[in-house]
Amino acid sequence: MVKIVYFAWVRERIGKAEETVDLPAGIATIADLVGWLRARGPEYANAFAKPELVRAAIDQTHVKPAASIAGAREIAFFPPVTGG
Amino acid sequence: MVKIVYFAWVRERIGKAEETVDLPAGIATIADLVGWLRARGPEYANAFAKPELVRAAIDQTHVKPAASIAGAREIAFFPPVTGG
Amino acid sequence: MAVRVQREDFDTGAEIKRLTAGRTDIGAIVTFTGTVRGTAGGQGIATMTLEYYPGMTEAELERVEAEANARWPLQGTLIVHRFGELAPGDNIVLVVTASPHRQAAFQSAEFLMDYLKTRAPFWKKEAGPDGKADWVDARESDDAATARWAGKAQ
Amino acid sequence: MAVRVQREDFDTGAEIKRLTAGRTDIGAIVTFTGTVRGTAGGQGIATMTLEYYPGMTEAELERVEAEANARWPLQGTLIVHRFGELAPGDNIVLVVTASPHRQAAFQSAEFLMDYLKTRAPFWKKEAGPDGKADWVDARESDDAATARWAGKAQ
Repeated sequence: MVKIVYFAWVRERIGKAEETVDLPAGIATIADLVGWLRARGPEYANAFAKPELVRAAIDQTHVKPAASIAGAREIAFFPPVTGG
Repeated sequence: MVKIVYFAWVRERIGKAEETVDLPAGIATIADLVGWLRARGPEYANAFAKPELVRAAIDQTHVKPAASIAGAREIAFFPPVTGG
Repeated sequence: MAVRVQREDFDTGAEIKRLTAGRTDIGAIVTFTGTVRGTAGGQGIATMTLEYYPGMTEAELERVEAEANARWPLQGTLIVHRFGELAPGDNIVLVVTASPHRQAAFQSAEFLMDYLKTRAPFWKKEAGPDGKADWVDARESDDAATARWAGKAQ
Repeated sequence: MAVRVQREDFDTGAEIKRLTAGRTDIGAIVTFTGTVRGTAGGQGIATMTLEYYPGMTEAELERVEAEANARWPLQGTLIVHRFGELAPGDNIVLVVTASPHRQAAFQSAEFLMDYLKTRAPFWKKEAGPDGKADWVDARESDDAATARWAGKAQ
């Protein structure tokens, strides 16, 4: 079980701010997770249509797509930040 | 007749903030004026002991020692500024 | 050192007073106040809405605040950033730095603002007078402003 | 644009509000507040007394303020400088700059402060706890800070 949180237009496209999911075996990295999410429905496919535009954080630290999600408690997806 | 004003330690050494003086013929520049003032008394000699430490302005504009004082209404002498 | 992410407005004058009250060792206080402009790219703005990542955003701001304190001799720093729906003229962000030296106060405030404008986890949505709202894209010129601090000696 | 040389204290927050009230075109406001430090060169300071040249000082400040407005796209500038006897912790000088762009607001405020600290017609006398008072000498490092603006392109 891992908590996933979404922000800005990623949140709007998916239609939820957070969810807790049970990941199947074999989902080892952020990129794997993105692929798995995209297959969950059109709203996810839409949010991750251009995965290079979506940034990720594990337990509130920025990570690359190749980062391992082993042991993650909270995974976040969001657009590039636009500051204040 | 020309008004002369003094600031900071120049003022303190001379013992007055301003005075109006009648200049003799032949006092044409700031340097001439400094020489004339130095001869007026020990307080002036003390204030202008190191003339290179005293700055001048004519009608509120910075000038060099060689500047002509012809037509000046107000001549100022003061130390290098020390800002705020 | 203090970081606050809040919905409420802030008062720059009050924050300066709080940071400097009773102190006689500070010589220079710099503040930067960022406000919502009424136009962006030639288009009118009715509202700007800021979203953030509670927890991560504060942690990132504290990290960059600590970095500023490590780079410059600072006696006090404050970052306040608002979230939620804002209107033109509203305050968005406040940075305050205090130092014995004016250059350190200026440079650290500029460093913090370059970070806040480019790397801080905030997302901006702008709505026009017609109510049409769009998320703002990240800007490259701002990234260049932040990049110049990389490896810069004090 | 406004310049004031005054004995009274100033209120940075109130000055920001006055400069920005009712405006929605400003994006960035930078303030610099200079305060009296309780020590100088390792010596304690009891009071600092500032003298200026009424008329000339204001004219010089207005000239440099106009120069800042010519160099940077500014929507508002304010210089307030106190004179008379001040104590540690007291405000000395305030500069406020407002611009659509944060770099312009920062750079112009730093430009104005470099000028104020080195070229503005003010003279400073510091008295120690023993009452012994001395006029402060001009500082070379500050002149270098001002010199870097000479001929600098926007």
